[in-house]
Amino acid sequence: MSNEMEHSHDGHDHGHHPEPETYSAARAKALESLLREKGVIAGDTIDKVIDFFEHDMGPFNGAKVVAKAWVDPQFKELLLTDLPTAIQKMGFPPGSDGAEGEHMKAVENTPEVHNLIICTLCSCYPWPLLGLPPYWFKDPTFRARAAREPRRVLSEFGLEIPDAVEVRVWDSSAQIRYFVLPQKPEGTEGMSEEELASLLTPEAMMGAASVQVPAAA
Amino acid sequence: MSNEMEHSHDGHDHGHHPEPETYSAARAKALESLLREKGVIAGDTIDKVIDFFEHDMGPFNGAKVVAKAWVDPQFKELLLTDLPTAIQKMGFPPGSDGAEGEHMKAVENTPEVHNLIICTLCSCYPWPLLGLPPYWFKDPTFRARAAREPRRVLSEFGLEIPDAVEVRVWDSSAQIRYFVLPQKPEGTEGMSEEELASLLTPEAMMGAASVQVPAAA
Amino acid sequence: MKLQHRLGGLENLGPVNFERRVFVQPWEERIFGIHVAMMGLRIWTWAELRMGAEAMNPFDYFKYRYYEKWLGGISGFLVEKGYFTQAELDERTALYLQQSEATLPAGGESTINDTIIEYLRTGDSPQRDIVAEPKFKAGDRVLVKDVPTIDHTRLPGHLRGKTGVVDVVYEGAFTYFVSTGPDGLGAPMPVYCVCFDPKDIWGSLAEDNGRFYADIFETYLEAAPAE
Amino acid sequence: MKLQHRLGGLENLGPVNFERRVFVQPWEERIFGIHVAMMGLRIWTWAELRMGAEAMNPFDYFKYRYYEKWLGGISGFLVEKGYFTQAELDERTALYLQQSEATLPAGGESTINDTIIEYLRTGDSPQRDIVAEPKFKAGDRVLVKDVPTIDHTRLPGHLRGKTGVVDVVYEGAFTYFVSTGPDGLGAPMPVYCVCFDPKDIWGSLAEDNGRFYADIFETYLEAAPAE
Repeated sequence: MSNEMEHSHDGHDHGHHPEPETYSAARAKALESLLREKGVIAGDTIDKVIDFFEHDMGPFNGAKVVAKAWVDPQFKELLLTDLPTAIQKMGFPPGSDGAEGEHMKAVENTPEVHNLIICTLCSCYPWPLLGLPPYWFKDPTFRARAAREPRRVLSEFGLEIPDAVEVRVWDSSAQIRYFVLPQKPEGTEGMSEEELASLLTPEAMMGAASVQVPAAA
Repeated sequence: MSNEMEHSHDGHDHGHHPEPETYSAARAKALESLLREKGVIAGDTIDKVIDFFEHDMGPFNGAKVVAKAWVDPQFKELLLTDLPTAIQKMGFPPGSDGAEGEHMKAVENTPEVHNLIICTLCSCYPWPLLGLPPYWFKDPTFRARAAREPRRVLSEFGLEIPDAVEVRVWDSSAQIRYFVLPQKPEGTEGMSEEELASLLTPEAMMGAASVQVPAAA
Repeated sequence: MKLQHRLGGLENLGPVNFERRVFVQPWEERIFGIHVAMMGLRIWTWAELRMGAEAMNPFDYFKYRYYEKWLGGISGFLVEKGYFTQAELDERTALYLQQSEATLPAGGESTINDTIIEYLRTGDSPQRDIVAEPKFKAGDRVLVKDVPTIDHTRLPGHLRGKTGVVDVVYEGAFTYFVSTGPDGLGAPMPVYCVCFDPKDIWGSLAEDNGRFYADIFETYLEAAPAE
Repeated sequence: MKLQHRLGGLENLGPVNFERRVFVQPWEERIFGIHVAMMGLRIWTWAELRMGAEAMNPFDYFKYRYYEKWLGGISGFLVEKGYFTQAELDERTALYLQQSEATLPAGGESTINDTIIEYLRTGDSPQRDIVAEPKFKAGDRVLVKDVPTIDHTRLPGHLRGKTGVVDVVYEGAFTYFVSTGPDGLGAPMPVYCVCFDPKDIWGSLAEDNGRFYADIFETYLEAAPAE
């Protein structure tokens, strides 16, 4: 396999196709085309998959979970101690414990502890609640550096963690897919769950950013 | 220092000087120029150093040592057991135990054992006998690969080591500077030490090539 | 060693590209969709994708973008497994290079989609219903072995030879997609969350006031010698 | 970890460039000459040159040619130590870029050369005349420690945690140019030639019928546990 891989990479190294993205786009289309032609996939399979990640699995789910945990202490306790039961209560479409979410775990940010999720070996990510990982999370440089110098990397991302706050790094190397329950920011008193959910980004739910509250209108 | 180094590298990365060799040549000349201007070195210092490696320290010394060991069993025994005394007998100009040759050691190729010298950490090399290392020896890829797969690397170099021959790799990580005493090839019976010495290459004295005998005229 | 197996802590790297997008080119979303289809149809698993990336030249691994690596890995795998030939793939690629708007073939039965969506909804848990008898309990000090990894591993290299404390013993036993040979994965076994002091991993190069947690298969652990 | 400290055995690399020349550009011989002059004048040692190369981004380390790294390292060092300023160096470089045949200044006293040639002839042995009391003897099984290296080390990374057998106990005690801090070098200490079975280093990835020898400072070794 590695030889084929190199061969394929060679294909756009050696300048037959001057623009790599154009080449890659044609290659991806050729793969889909051949898989359709051979009857391996249907004509709309890839569209259906993309659609699933737009509507069923995505950070919009994680945002709702976090928002509920912020306003409902019992739910929060359940989320941290028995995540499957907590998620069941959310009424999500089927799949909230599906692919890459069979074993999820929430870790809580507090005034004393900041959590950062990484995957040094690849790009493990809790699909049902957060969707697909952003590019920074998959970057080998992030994976290498965040393991040893999380504070410095977070600082470069614009997030300063005070020295007194313990930084916990979680390396997703087996079955667990982690996500972060961020601290509820100040200035959100009285917000509805829906309003709170709209504040959440994938970065905040991986420990790479704080939750920002827009200035009052 | 690393920042300065990166700065310097940045200098020829960012395209101010489209031809890197032209830039490097000017940079090297600027260094010499400033060191001369500041009186740190003399006008002919660099020439003197280069001259020293053309006449005093170089593979021509190692070749003479190996040729003598091939024709004089007592000398060979001395070379392998008490190298400093053996080298003293060569009548070389002062410096044969000088820089990078303070602690040298010869390892002998036999029908049962083939030796290969490497330096995985940098480029340690026995200057007085072999001069300066060739590029392949300094290549990080050689250093990384030769440690674990010496037979494969040597095969790529054109030297096949039979399975029954033990391959010994010597990693020059402290004070010892190793070199290889190659096997005297067939077809060299009756050759003078001078003729024998002319057959030797730096590669043969590092275990990266066999000794070639030109077809009889 | 494969550098890809021990990225954690690698020094002297440059800044991280804090790119928040999931896909930066439209074709990336298509290749992701193909990957999910292959997973759902049991054509391949994460193991094959990961092994392909780990078999790359380490410098290419850093050079190529995430989905460029997927594109190369998936292309090579499907050719190797005989779904189509390299020539077919190259010809078809050339076609779309010349005619980017050329239409695609109709494709197989739409029931195929059901299998794939079912996979997404159900997942593929590695947990197995066997009675696990964990060797360690929470609070135990464990030493991470330096196992003889070949093509693939789930043991982060920076933990090899390091000592940590078991934080959680996960309930049940967990298999892996493939056997990793002498590396040790495959049969169902307990998995632990192990907590390390970063100073024990990286000495003075570690940051202060931190904890490093990793999930580690039992085969990678042994009891730490008494202090 | 610094990749430069553990190159040995790195997998998936491409072919070696079997370039037999020592210098491939005329300027390389000049920068080598400058390096020797700096060594002879005790301006710097191998330690500073090596540390500079080890402080590079590992991908740049593979990318740049040997003497390109020296050029960068020497330039940075001389500026840092105040022999001249970065501005002077850049201006002078620009001068020679514009006028490649411009003559060079006369230089210092020619007695400077005597010091440098004397260094080449005498060398700079790290051996120290102190009574060494080696902890190990030939035939002893030793375990290589995983010391907390920071900027610099002389312990090849692929040997860390591995067990070998002492082949030679070198006579005397050996210092190093600089202290490597918690890594352990600096004070005079015994050095051993240690023989390893490549299978003990790389398992099944090692070739058959081989031996791997390395010279290892005593601070990097401890007695191997009984088998």
